[in-house]
Amino acid sequence: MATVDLTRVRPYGDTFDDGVVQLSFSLPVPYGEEAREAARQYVAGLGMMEAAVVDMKDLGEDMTFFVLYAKAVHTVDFTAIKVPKVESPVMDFYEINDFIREHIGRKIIVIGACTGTDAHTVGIDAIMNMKGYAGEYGLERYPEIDAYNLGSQVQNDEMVRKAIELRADAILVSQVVTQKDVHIPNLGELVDLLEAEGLRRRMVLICGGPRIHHELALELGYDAGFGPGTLAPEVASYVAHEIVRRGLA
Amino acid sequence: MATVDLTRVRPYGDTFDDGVVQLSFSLPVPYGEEAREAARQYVAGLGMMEAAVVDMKDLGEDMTFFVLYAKAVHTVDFTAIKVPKVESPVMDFYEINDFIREHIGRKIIVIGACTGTDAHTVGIDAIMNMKGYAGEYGLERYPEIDAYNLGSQVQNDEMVRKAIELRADAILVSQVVTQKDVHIPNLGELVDLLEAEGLRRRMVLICGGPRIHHELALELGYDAGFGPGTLAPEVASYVAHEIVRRGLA
Amino acid sequence: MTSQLYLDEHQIRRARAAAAAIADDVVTFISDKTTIAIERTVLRLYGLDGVDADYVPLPNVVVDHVHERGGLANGITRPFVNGLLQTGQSVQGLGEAVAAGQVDLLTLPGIRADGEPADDDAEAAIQVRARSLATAALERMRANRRRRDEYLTQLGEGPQPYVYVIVATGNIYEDVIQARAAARQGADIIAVIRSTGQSLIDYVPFGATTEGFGGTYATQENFRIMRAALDEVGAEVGRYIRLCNYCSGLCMPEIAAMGALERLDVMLNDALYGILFRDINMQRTLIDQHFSRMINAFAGVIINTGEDNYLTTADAVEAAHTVLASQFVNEQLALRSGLPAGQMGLGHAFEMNPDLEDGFLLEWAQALMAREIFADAPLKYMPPTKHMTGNIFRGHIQDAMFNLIGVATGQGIQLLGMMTEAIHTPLIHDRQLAIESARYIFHNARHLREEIQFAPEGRMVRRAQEVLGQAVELLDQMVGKGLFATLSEGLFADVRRSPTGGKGLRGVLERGPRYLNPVEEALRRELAIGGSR
Amino acid sequence: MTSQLYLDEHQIRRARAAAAAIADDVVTFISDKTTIAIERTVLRLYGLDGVDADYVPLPNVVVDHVHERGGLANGITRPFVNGLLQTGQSVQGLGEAVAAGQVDLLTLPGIRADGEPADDDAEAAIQVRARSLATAALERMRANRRRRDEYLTQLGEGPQPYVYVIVATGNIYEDVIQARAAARQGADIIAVIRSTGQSLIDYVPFGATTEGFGGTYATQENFRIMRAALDEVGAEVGRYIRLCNYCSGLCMPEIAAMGALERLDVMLNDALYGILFRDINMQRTLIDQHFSRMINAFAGVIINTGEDNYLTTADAVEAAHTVLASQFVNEQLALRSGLPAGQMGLGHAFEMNPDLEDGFLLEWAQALMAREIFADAPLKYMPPTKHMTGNIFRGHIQDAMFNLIGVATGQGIQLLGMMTEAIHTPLIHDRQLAIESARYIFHNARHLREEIQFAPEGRMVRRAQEVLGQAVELLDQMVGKGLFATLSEGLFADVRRSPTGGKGLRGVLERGPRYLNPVEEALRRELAIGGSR
Ligand code: B12
Ligand code: B12
Ligand SMILES: Cc1ncc(COP(=O)(O)O)c(C=O)c1O
Ligand SMILES: Cc1ncc(COP(=O)(O)O)c(C=O)c1O
Repeated sequence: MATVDLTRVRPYGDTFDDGVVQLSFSLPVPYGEEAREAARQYVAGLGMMEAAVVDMKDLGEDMTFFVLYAKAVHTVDFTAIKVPKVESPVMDFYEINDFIREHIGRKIIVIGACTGTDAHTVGIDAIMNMKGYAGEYGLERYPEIDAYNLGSQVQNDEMVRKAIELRADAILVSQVVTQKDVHIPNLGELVDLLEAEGLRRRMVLICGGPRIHHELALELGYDAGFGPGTLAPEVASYVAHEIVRRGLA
Repeated sequence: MATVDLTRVRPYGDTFDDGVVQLSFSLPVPYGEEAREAARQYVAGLGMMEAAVVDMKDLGEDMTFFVLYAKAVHTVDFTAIKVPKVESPVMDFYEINDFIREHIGRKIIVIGACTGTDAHTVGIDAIMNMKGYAGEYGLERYPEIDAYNLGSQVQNDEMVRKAIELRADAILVSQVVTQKDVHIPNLGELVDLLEAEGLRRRMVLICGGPRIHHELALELGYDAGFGPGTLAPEVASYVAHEIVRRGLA
Repeated sequence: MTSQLYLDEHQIRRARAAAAAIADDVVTFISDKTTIAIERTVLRLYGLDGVDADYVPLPNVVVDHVHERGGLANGITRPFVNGLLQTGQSVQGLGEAVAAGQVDLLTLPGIRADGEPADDDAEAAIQVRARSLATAALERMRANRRRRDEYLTQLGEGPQPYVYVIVATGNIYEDVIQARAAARQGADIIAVIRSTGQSLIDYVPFGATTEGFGGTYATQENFRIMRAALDEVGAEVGRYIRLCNYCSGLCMPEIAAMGALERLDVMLNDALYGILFRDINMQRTLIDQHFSRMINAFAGVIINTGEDNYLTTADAVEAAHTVLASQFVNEQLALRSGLPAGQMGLGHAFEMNPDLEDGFLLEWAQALMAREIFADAPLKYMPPTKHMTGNIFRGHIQDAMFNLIGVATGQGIQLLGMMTEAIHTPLIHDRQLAIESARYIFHNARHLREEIQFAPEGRMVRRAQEVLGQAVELLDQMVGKGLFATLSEGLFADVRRSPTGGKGLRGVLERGPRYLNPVEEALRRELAIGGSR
Repeated sequence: MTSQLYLDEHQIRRARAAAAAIADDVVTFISDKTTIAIERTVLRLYGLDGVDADYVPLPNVVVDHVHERGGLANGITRPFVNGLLQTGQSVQGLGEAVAAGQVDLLTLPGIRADGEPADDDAEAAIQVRARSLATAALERMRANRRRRDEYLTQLGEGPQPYVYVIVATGNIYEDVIQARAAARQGADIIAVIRSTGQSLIDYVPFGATTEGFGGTYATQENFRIMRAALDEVGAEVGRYIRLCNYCSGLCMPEIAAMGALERLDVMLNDALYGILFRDINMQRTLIDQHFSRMINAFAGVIINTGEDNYLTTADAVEAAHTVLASQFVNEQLALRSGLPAGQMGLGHAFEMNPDLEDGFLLEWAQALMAREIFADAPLKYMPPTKHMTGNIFRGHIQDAMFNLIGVATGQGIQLLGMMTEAIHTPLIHDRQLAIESARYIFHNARHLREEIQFAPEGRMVRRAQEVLGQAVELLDQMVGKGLFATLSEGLFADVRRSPTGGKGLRGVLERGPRYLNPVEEALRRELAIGGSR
């Protein structure tokens, strides 16, 4: 049996390199044999072989839903993959507070909110609240952090105002609603406002949410991005290290 | 709102032409952020945009399973699709018997089996048994058809022997096990044997099964192929018409 | 039917009594107040619609015109109807004239600048005209109600639990495609979710809209478009398809009125939701709610309350009793708006952590408990959302377990879960798969409820009794504090709100001594509920 | 525990009595017969393995060598052991010598050409050596059994229902990857499905194999490879992982022996399956089964019977009682092979049409009925297969409903359904999703069984009673006819088979007057079952 060649990786079903992929989608065509063939051809057109429609449903309104299996021949070079990651080492609650005392010598000030029209506070609360999340205290519990959770539906100009008022070292922005990419302009606007105020470089700017990842955050002009399952210590560690690294203290 | 252009059809999720496709597959790479990126790149490599891994699971053994959504930009021309179909009109039980009496003038002889090492009789029984399937009698019930169901695991040479012995007008072959394409050589062999005996052109040769379709049957040298959900009248109508059309009576 | 959970009737009565006391307090508080939204609603019911050159809706223009100068305390009716009498214009014409700056309602003869009548004769004429407008408004609503009843007799409807799905493309025309497809697939109720920001804006957008996020704007035109589409497809599939939209937010009564005018059948209507999850001011929205529910009641609309949402921020095991307590309060508040039990779609949800041992038993016990306590209400049962993940395959099963409990406990309205809950608003086939699954399970386990009994000392019975006990305790506490203090202390959904915080307080007014609102009066008469001050 | 379904104890006793009579008839029929497979098995247990130059397994070569010339009626033991004594070769050496044509077992001194002993002295020596070979064989099996017990004490095992999944890639090395992954994901039992044709071939393939269709060949080397892989992963995950393979077919006892030698834990073992679904001759396979089950019994292997398959050709509502009747017969046949209830994985299945109203209730009733009637058996509960379609999403839910009934009725072995059942043998992630789903449901509804009681006059109770009643009737009929006639009449699985039809009859022999089989004798002694003629 072949062992895997990581420079040429392909999906695996039950035999190395079989390329098996499951797909499902709808096409705006009426149900029938022609629809089946259209779906098959569509998947073939995406470079997959032996596309088979295993299920098909009339959705009404001249739409048809398909489930397919096919075999993809394309490969990806796993050895060439580099993923940008938040690099600072993750410390625990006690280490973080010690680190701040030792390297910064004063409390750090963090403000956070769920911004724009987004009202999903559970994520930002998980990071900030006293009570914490999944067994990890939130930032409010850290003696060396002054954490202000501004809640939800906070407009970007209000965020900037609060950052100035509270002399924030770091801003945490949560974005959960991402339909039609509504979060992209909203996240971008905050960067623009901070730059306009000349504040951007004096702060650690972080975003997070279920569809956020570090790479996207960097593209949008943030210092870091955190996705699903983030816990407070990851964020606090990063903020503390970044403040020191950039000499913001 | 755009109305659909059937020459350029693309998947539909909730907005015309959004191209939304759901995929799932495993890659033989260890679980982690690099795996996620590999899956993302893989799907991008298939010509899809905004590929997002929405779930990922460590399968153990350095394998990772992914669920993704992405947006395909490729289109298919629905107006150009032609699907070969069994063209004879489908008659009902009574019409078929009348048709045979009138146009053939003698009983027609049909043999059927599930061949090779395949033991799945339910499909061929559905077509042939007295009792029938989904409310339709099987061929054994037709007064103008002499139907012989040879059962399962029948070898191809045995099929040919029986066809000669019973002077069959039509042979029905069922194939259900298709793993590693085991059905393809088995179906092909029967055609070869019949041709070697000079019988191929004197018979209506039909195959069927859950992964059989008419086009595949034609490719393999059969006269017709029937897929999932076939009912006896479709098959009987086709056989009767074909016998008349080819002057086999 | 006797309780399958051996619930104590006495406890249930005690809970209802406590909730009644809490609701009475609220009603006392709101009875001498009105809001700009209520006044706009009155104008809408008189027939005012449309927007001005800046796209501000005319009801807002007219109410603001009077309110800015302190003339609103006695209601919009007197200045506006006086305007009609004085100018001879139509309702719409007068609104447009005000918007164009051609008419100043507070300087016309017949009225004083503070909105009080100029004299008895003027007042008499105003009252007559106002009452006839109110009567006409009620007649339009009544006609829709009659129309619905006709459809229901003609076409019939699906069995309960009703299959309820949402559409949320942001574009009303896409929504129509999705909704029609869903109806063909077996949906009984289509809810058009609103765009993320809408409940915080203090007006109702106008016209057909195609640009929402996470939902589509609730506008009267959008209501009309969807209603027509569903009537059409309903006739085709031979089943009346109910339409649902959302009242909660700063425009509660206005949207209730639009719903009554466009024959919506179900409306999310819950001040508590707005307070807790949208940070809307509690005074404002409780006042708005009272009036909006009267409209819903009269229009024959089933309301849906939002207790299910509590379990998205609080834990479903620990906070189950807060859901129940809130349902008791919502029930009493609804009764005080004239809403009968048959229109009370009280909300609850299947939101336990799927990793919990015996979680399924607890969910079952809680759902059945709600069913037994609110025996006549078409309970709205919400699917797992919080513990849905990107794992669509497991998610589809969580939804299936929810559907099984739905049918096994005889829920009224089953809001179907989508396997893609954690990813995006539903795609056309997400809904298809959800409906298919629900239908399979409802049919395949149709009479399960009749077959099953529970061990009298078992985990499930104990769970239901415990939740009821805790709810009684909480309600008893609340009687002392009142609802406002309860909300201030974060007892619901782990969220704290203050009586003067949040959005919209500015829109609250003490009613003046000559407050006039013939729509409200007519509704109170029709619904046989006591008058306000 | 008293019956939750109010089943009538008297009816159950009556069914057992009828099944006992049927089984006694079968045992009488088979007790004076042997088969070529049994004789090959004996050679394997003496230690013969390997293949000849044409890849024919040596047990076949040696048995055929004797059989071709009519020397097998008294068993292979005497000629073979005599050969050992005469040539001084090892077991393997002698087999190879026979294959190479260097030794003719029937012309050696000490034996007659018909396989009877040449004289009493020769016979005495043969008996001594044969018995010592048999003792050694049993000792190997016993050692494996001990090993398993040690593992179970050391590592422990998952709770019931055991999570049972199949691997079926056709390639043993791919199977290993899939199996190890499954164990990590939570599987308790791994079954390696056989290649489509295997059960019809009258020998067991040899060596590691990589070319199967719909499954992987059952070979001793493949058993060994998989056993080692599972022991390794079991130690890593801290849970003993059971290995399962298939006996049914023309090599029943041989594969049972291989399983005993390689420490398999579970084996599909059911002559009825072979008869009905593989068209194997009933005489042949019932004789083979009797011996193979003795081996399974001694090896501590849980057998699985195949009644679930009946519902793939017959209807699950109409034919439910045939499953139960067959289970009763299989139980009695198993007892007569010395197999205790704790090793009887009687099969049944969740195969109702998902479109059936209340089908879920009927499935539940039937599964609980089986559980109550065979209270000590680790019942093997099979998932929906027949009504699975290409709709993987709905299929995943059908499997979930099955899992719920599995835990709610305390099944012993839950063969997990795959959402891709109608499409392909399981892919690595199909299994992951199935296991994840089963674990979710088992855990989330762990104690449901203790919470639930059924309406004494309800649909479910009535259904169970009806099925039991019909099974009793069928068994009563069968007592008169006997099992062979029952099978001829198509009463099981809608399939008719004749006693002289099907594959393998040629391999059946009447035992000669001096039939010798010390392995069988030793097993009968150990298992404390009565001797054959
Ligand atoms: C709970 C919930 C609600 C609650 C919110 C209550 C509250 N106070 O938060 C209520 C019921 C009010 C609600 C309402 C709506 N919701 Co909602 N809701 C959800 C739900 C079920 C769970 C979200 C959640 O709490 N997750 C748990 C938390 C812990 O996870 P998280 O947010 O990912 O946070 C973690 C990380 O991402 C990260 N993180 C998050 N933020 C940040 C920030 C920083 C700085 C850092 C470092 C890390 C970080 O750390 C957290 C902990 O690990 C999701 C579906 C789902 N299952 O995901 C839908 C969902 C998010 N909602 C959705 C929608 C559309 C709405 C509405 C807009 C619908 C409507 N039109 O009415 C409304 C309006 C709300 C609004 N304007 O935003 C959609 C969004 C679709 C999309 N992709 O755009 C979802 C996906 C549901 C769906 N499929 O339609 N919702
Ligand atoms: C029932 C069943 C069995 C029964 C068969 C009983 C019997 N006497 O038929 C039993 C339990 C014995 C069995 C055994 C095995 N099975 Co099986 N079985 C199935 C199952 C569950 C249903 C098949 C079925 O009966 N469908 C119902 C009939 C009515 O549908 P149909 O066959 O498609 O027939 C219709 C049409 O296709 C058409 N048609 C069919 N034939 C013909 C012929 C003609 C001429 C025409 C015109 C039309 C026609 O008309 C029919 C009516 O509409 C499928 C899974 C599934 N849900 O599909 C697995 C399945 C087919 N089995 C499978 C396998 C691998 C096996 C085994 C080989 C496993 C093993 N190694 O032990 C064994 C061995 C059997 C063998 N050698 O063939 C695989 C095949 C995988 C693949 N794609 O290759 C499947 C898909 C399961 C799986 N996912 O692993 N099986
Ligand atoms: C009672 C109630 N009202 C309104 C909404 C939606 O409100 P919005 O449009 O403010 O997001 C919900 C959401 O689930 C609700 O439960
Ligand atoms: C009892 C029994 N034996 C054997 C098998 C498989 O047999 P084969 O390898 O002949 O396909 C099955 C299939 O499910 C079975 O139930």
